[in-house]
Amino acid sequence: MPIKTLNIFELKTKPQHEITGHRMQHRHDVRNFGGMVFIILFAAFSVLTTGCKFQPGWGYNKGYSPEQPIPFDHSIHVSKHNIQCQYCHNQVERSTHSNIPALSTCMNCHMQVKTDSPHIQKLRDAYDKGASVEWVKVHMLPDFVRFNHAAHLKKGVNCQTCHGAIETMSRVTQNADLSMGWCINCHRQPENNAPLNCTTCHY
Amino acid sequence: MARGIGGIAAIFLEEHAVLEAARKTKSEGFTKFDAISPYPIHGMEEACDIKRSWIPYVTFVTGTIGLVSGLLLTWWTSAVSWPINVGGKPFFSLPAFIPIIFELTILFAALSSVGALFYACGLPKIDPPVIDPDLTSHKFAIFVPENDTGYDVAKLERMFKDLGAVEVKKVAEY
Amino acid sequence: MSDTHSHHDHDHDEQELAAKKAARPKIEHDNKFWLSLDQYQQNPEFKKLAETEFLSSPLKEEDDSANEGWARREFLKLMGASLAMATAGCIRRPVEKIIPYNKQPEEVVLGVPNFYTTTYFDGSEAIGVLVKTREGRPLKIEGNPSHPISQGGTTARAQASLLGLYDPDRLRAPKKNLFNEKRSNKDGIGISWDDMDKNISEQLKKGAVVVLTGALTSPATRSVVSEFGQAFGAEHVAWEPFTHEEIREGQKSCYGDDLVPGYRFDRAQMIVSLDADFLGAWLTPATFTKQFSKTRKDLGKMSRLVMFDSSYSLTGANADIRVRIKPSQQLDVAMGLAHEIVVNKGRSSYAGNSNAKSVLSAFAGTAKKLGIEEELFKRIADDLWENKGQSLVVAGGLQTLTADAVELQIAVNFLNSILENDGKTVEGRSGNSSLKSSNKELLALIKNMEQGKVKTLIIHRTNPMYALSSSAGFAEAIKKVEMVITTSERDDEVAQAAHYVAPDNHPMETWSDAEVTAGVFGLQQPTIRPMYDTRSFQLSLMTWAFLANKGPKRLLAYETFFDYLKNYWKEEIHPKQGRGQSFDDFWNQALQEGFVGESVNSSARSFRAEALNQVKKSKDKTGYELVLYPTIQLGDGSNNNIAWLHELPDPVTKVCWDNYVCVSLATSQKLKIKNGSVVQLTVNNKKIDLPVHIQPGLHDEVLAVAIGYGRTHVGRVGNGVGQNSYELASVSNGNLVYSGQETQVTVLNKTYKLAQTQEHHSMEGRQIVVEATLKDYEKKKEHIIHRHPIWSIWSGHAYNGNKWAMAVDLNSCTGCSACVVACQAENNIPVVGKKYVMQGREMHWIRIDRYYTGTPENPSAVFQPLMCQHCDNAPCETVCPVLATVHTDDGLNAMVYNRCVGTRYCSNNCPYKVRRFNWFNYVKKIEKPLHLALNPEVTVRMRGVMEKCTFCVQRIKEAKNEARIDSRPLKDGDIKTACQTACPAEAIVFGDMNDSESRVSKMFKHERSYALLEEWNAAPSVRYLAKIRNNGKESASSDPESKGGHS
Amino acid sequence: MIKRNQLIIGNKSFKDITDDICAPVERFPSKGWVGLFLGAKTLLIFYIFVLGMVLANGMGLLGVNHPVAWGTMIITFVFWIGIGHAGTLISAILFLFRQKWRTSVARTAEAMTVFAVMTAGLFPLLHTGRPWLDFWLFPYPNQRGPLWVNFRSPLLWDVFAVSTYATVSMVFWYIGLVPDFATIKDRAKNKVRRMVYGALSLGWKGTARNWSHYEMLYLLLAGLSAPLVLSVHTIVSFDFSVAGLPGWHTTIFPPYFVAGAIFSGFAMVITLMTLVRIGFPQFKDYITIDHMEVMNKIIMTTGMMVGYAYASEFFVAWYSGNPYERYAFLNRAGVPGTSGDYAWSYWIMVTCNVIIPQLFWFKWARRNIPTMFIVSIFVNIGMWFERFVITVTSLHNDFLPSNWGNYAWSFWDGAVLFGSFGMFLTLFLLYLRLVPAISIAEIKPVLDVGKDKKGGH
Repeated sequence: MPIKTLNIFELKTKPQHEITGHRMQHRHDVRNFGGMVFIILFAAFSVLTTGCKFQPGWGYNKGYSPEQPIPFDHSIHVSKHNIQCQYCHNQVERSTHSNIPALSTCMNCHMQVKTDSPHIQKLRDAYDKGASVEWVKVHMLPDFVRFNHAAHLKKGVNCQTCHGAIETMSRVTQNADLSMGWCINCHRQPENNAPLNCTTCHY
Repeated sequence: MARGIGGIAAIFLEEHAVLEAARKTKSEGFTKFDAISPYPIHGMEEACDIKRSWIPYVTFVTGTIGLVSGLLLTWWTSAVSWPINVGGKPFFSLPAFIPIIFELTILFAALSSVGALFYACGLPKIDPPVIDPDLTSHKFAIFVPENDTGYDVAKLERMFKDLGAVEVKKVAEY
Repeated sequence: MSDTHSHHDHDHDEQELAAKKAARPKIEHDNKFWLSLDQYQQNPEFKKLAETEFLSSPLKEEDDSANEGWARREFLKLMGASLAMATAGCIRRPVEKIIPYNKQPEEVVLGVPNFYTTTYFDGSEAIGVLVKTREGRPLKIEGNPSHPISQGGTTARAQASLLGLYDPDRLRAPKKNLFNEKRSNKDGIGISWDDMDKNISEQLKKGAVVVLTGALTSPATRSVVSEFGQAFGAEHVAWEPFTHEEIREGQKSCYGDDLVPGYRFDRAQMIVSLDADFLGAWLTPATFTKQFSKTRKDLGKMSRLVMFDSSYSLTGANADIRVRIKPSQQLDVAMGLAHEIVVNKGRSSYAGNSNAKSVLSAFAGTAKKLGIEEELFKRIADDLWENKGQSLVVAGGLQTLTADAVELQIAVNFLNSILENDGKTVEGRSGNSSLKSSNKELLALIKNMEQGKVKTLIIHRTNPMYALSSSAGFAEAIKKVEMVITTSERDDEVAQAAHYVAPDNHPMETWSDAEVTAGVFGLQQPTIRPMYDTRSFQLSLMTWAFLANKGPKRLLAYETFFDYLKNYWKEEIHPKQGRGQSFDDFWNQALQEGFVGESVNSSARSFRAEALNQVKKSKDKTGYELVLYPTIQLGDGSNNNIAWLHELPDPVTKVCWDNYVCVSLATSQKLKIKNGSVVQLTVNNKKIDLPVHIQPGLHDEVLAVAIGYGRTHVGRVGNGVGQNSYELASVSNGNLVYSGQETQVTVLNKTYKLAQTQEHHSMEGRQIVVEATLKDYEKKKEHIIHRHPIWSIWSGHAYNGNKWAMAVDLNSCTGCSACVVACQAENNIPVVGKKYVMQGREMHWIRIDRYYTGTPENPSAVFQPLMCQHCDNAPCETVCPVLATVHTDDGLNAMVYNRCVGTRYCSNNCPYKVRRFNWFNYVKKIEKPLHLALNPEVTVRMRGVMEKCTFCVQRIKEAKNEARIDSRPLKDGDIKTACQTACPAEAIVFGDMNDSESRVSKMFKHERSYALLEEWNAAPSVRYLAKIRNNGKESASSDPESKGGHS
Repeated sequence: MIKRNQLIIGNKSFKDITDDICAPVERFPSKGWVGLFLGAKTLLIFYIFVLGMVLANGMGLLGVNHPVAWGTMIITFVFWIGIGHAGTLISAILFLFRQKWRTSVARTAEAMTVFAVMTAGLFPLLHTGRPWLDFWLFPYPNQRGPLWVNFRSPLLWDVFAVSTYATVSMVFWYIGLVPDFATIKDRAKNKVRRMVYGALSLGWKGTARNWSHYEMLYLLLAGLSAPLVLSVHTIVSFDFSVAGLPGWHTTIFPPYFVAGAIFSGFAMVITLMTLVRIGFPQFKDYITIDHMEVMNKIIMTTGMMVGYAYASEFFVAWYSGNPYERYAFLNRAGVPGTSGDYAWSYWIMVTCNVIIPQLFWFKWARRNIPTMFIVSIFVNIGMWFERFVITVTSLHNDFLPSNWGNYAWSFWDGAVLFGSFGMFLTLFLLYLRLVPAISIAEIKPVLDVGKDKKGGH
């Protein structure tokens, strides 16, 4: 079981700067050394708490946007050509996982479309060789968290809620921090009447 | 309290002598003087006319703060922020929270009282001036700062000698 | 940064893979036919997985020990999603690659399991099962509810057979053994299939070929073997430890048909079993349990089971009346009963038959002689007669293989005939004629081998080198055979003596069929591509015939056994069973349902009176008698390398990881021995040292030892566990004798600790298992249970929506332990091994508590499956400091592994002690490819976290989501927990308590239902239904009123 | 206050007192001290190794199992926490009762408290399955929702109680030390010591104003510590009594545990004091036989309280009519018809805690150093076994007989237990060397030296 190290980060990284900062101001002031200690402790605590309250980014991969072997552009496919998400991610309504389309799916169009582009040729070669493309995974939940795509879609949650304005992204970027707090905030809303059980995601 | 004030100090060897001296000094109308001893001397407060310490008020207030914050912490986290059904118990199971509340009360009270002492005695000080190293072991002293009303070295020296001071010395700063 | 990292690691992986590829031999699988697998071959990431996961030898674990922990964890989740791990380095941002299919296989939806019907055959019983697979990986075996015979029942061994598929000790390629001329020493080398086939086909041309197999229940395989026989004039000998030959011979001499009849316990109101452990390990336990439990549900017409027991068998434990005997008394009992009915009471058509009378007269006054309560004996006889036509007398199994085993069968048949049961509860026609293995034929074969009459011996799915007593001389004889070929899937005892090992596929990797009973045929279809370079036994025979170019056309015509099988069904099965369907429909339906046909009805057969004359009164024996019995865990010991089965405690003795000699209390006192003191048994000069287990309720002159242990070449799990007690069997006049042999005991000055999961056997007068006799129950009704007034100062939380609950009918539960293994398989429960079981660290989420009631001389046993009770006022939750175990709004006691810090306070505060703690990082010990058996739907727990039964929450979620996706309401029975599906007795029912119509809420309202430790007001969501014993007595051996279970 | 012998014998002047008490700090350590220290340090290093092994391999190394999921670590935790209590009792409660005799032993008793609590505090942290996640026991805002902690769990009460207790008793102890540090600073010949103790003394001057605040604070801390010390062991007892287990689930635990704690604590004080008297003969004048006798009286009294608790447990078990409860206690005593596997530990407990202390009815025993030393050792052993009995025998045979099993005691259990003494002794010996073992400022007023007849009472 991987230990979620994020909280350790909370403890380690941030407060350091704050503390040193304070020390600079107070070094020569011998009179209220005690006060200094108090201030430092207080600073450390407040940073520790407010830190993770108001900076949910820590240790998460919000904004992660790796380069892909083939620069697949959602904006072109979705916004320009109005291809439904489910055309490629065709199992998302049946499975907990949203599948990355098989090469055959891409080739359905790209047999004819834009065949001259080097990227498409790369794709075609892989397809003919019976090989595949190694996409870099962008949205990654911690282990022991189970997210069911089908269930959420059925409930009427649309892709953008979690993936952001994916239809405008020319390179996929992680939109939310996917932290537990982030999930819970949505599940908490009474209008969603979503379950808040631990077993909803952890089992 | 005052820092870097000069003045005159008389050293005594006996507890009752220094008590005497203190009383006398007070009756002479001095107000800013102070007595130094290796241990708390019974009756010295009246002798120097020191008011009862105000630390207990701090203790009480911070203790109350501790109590309330303990109550709020347990109540808010278990009944408001994220109420969870634990063992079929009520979300706000007060009896179970009492130990937490109690401990926080004590913790707040104790630590802040200590903080108060630090403030009251201006602790910590790095390397404070020392009149006589034996004052923390077996000698006693009365120190009168020079800015005290009716401060007169000769007069005081005479008075302390009469009171049986083994030594009377001028102190550059204390 | 991390990216470059990943690339680096990634390349590294690539190299590894390349290396592995190179190292990997070329495979020709006979799997062209399986569409999806066929497509798997084209899709790269599956190949990749196949190479990384399937072929990594456990011996070179260190290859990727660096990212072991990660690799495996990721694997569970990601392979599920068909994502291949590229790297697992830094925790903060593990860069993972997603490698989609090249062409999407249409029946694969990522993360959604497929179920395939198939058949599991253990040598005696063919069970119709469903195999759950995900992305081509079998994960779980379930009973096939629509199957006409096993009707969804499974056994512990069937459940565990999954692990056999992933057994790291399986042979991965064919093998050749080079012997010195005296065959005393050998040297194994690898060999290619081609070379081996060439040599073998050459050798076969010399003739004098014998094919020695286990019982072949597969018609197609039988036909392959017989056609192969035609090709090379090969003789076919079938043998395995459980031959059931005595039954067939008995049937032959009484009715003239050579088969194992079909027993119909579901039609029997009065059952008398003479050492036939039909609920445990005899013949077809899953089916029998199913049938038997049907007669126990309706207390209005509840059957009565009388067991004359010489070991303490599972059937004995479930008997309403259990009489302890020793093997030499079995015949006396059977004939005694007959005497009682025919002579004393002058009943049945034989009352006037002087011949019968004279034979029976020898058995007058049996009860007195055997020290059985005469009243009781008479009553049993009367009950049999009063229920004639719906009573049933059975005998069989190793326990009855005494010198006069066949006489016993004749006596039993006689009883069934005079009681007019034949054709009703004993069905001659619908028996299983395919269980044809024979001791006699084997012993004859051994003679031939000794005389060098056998040039080539092909051995398949049988292991005389282990399971046959050395006194039969097989080990010597085999050295006289020019060439020995075995198809063992592992380097086992037989493989040690064979020139060629042509490893067979695992049953889950290969096609076959099965004749379940007369007229019912099952199909066995592969659920995974063969993992290694193995080949099915049938294809081997076909290949060798093909190369030698001998034999009938049909044998040579086909490239794969699948083609042969399909054709065979077209020619042989379809005409009989087709019912005018086109063959393709017929075939598809057979695949769909997993079986075709239905069992034929039988009518009464005429009993050949002269058979009775064979029955002679043998002189009474004194002194200790040996009883050899199979356990429900290991059976004949063929699947001895499966850790789940070793860790599974014996339902009666509660001992695991060993076999031992059971002695009665009195005997132990007489010999001054304690549990664990080692004794030496001597049976005609064969000696064997065994630890002692004191077993209440054993006959004082019985020494009972389990077979199936003490293997030397089965694999790292099974090797050297226990002693091989097959050795104690002996040959007498051309047959094998197992039980009833005279035995000397010498107490050795040694002790040996046995791992026992339950060391205290009395209920201490507490109301734990409520037990009442039928009479008692009819009088008192709900008052057999002592109820406690319960009140609480606080109303508790409301459960709107679902409220999951489970009801367990103790009256149906036989303690067969299938649920325990099923749970282990479903929930990735680790095996800890003997050492830690002894320290009380076994991990089973569901355990079966066994308590004795009554006198220690002859106690009766009760079973109680105990899993997490999911209490509404769960004591464990209150004390967890980090909210790692809390209650969900559908009434589950959630256990959140990744929040748990492991204070173990919850376990202390659990009155049922059903929580299990990971004392070490057990999952790290899982050896590839065993990790493929891990269920991706269930989190794998690391060291330091608590775990427990979750009511199979993953199944709840799955069912809920399915319902949601089809936008239909969840209905009762949609959710079945693993233990529930495995249970052949349908004792476990799971469902929604808020739905007043659900089965579970009905059972909750039943007057027999009670909560365990009710007065403690943990308000469990599990309720038990009291056990009822139909022993005709007034008060049960344990009466709730008499035990101070109140407070 | 009843007429008693002088608290400090060999009528000393203030100077003598200062010299005597500061001596160990200023002089070069004696051979005996060095020897003891090396021994303790070795044991400590072994302890660290043992804990490392347990941390690396998992709790499985110890004998904890199913059903006995708590073992040596929890037992020893309660043991040490108990030890701690005497310190606070002496320094706080006896202070409130104006028991002057406390002054000579208070400092060391408090030191014992601090170190015992440190030693104890380690166990609950390390006995978890995943100690690196222990910080989850603190309610701090987080990114999980935020997900808080379960304030209903006695273990969480423990976290608060023990940490508060540790903090407060440490502060209390330190505040007491401040004037003495000043003394040492002023006496210091070499610069380093002057600086170090100067820093420690926080620049204490000892003016009358400071003293008045100081005394007030001391009184307040004493007042706060008194209920605190009672609450701590009460809460520790809740770890057991809040659970539903027969043998755990009983209302008498809080007073019973507190009495036991004081009992064991005083025993440990006696053990240590006898050693201190041997190690530093000059202290014999301050820690007199009279002091020892008083404490022995307390030991006997509390010992009988504990005995009473043992007895009443049986009565309650019988009176409740609860079969589980009854069985649990009969089983402890090993009455025939029960498994009685741990009867031996029960009878060790009774012998050491109830019978042996009865010796102190005799004055000679109360005033004889070797005797009281041996008795105190027995009491220490007995009190460890008391916790063993409570923890293990209650768990090993509980509700369902099918669960019954025994503790799988292993080498590591012993190692952890004895190693913890290494930690404690190392700290204690360092303390004797670096800190005035008797409160200089507190003991002087106790003398009548230099007081005129009016002054003092």
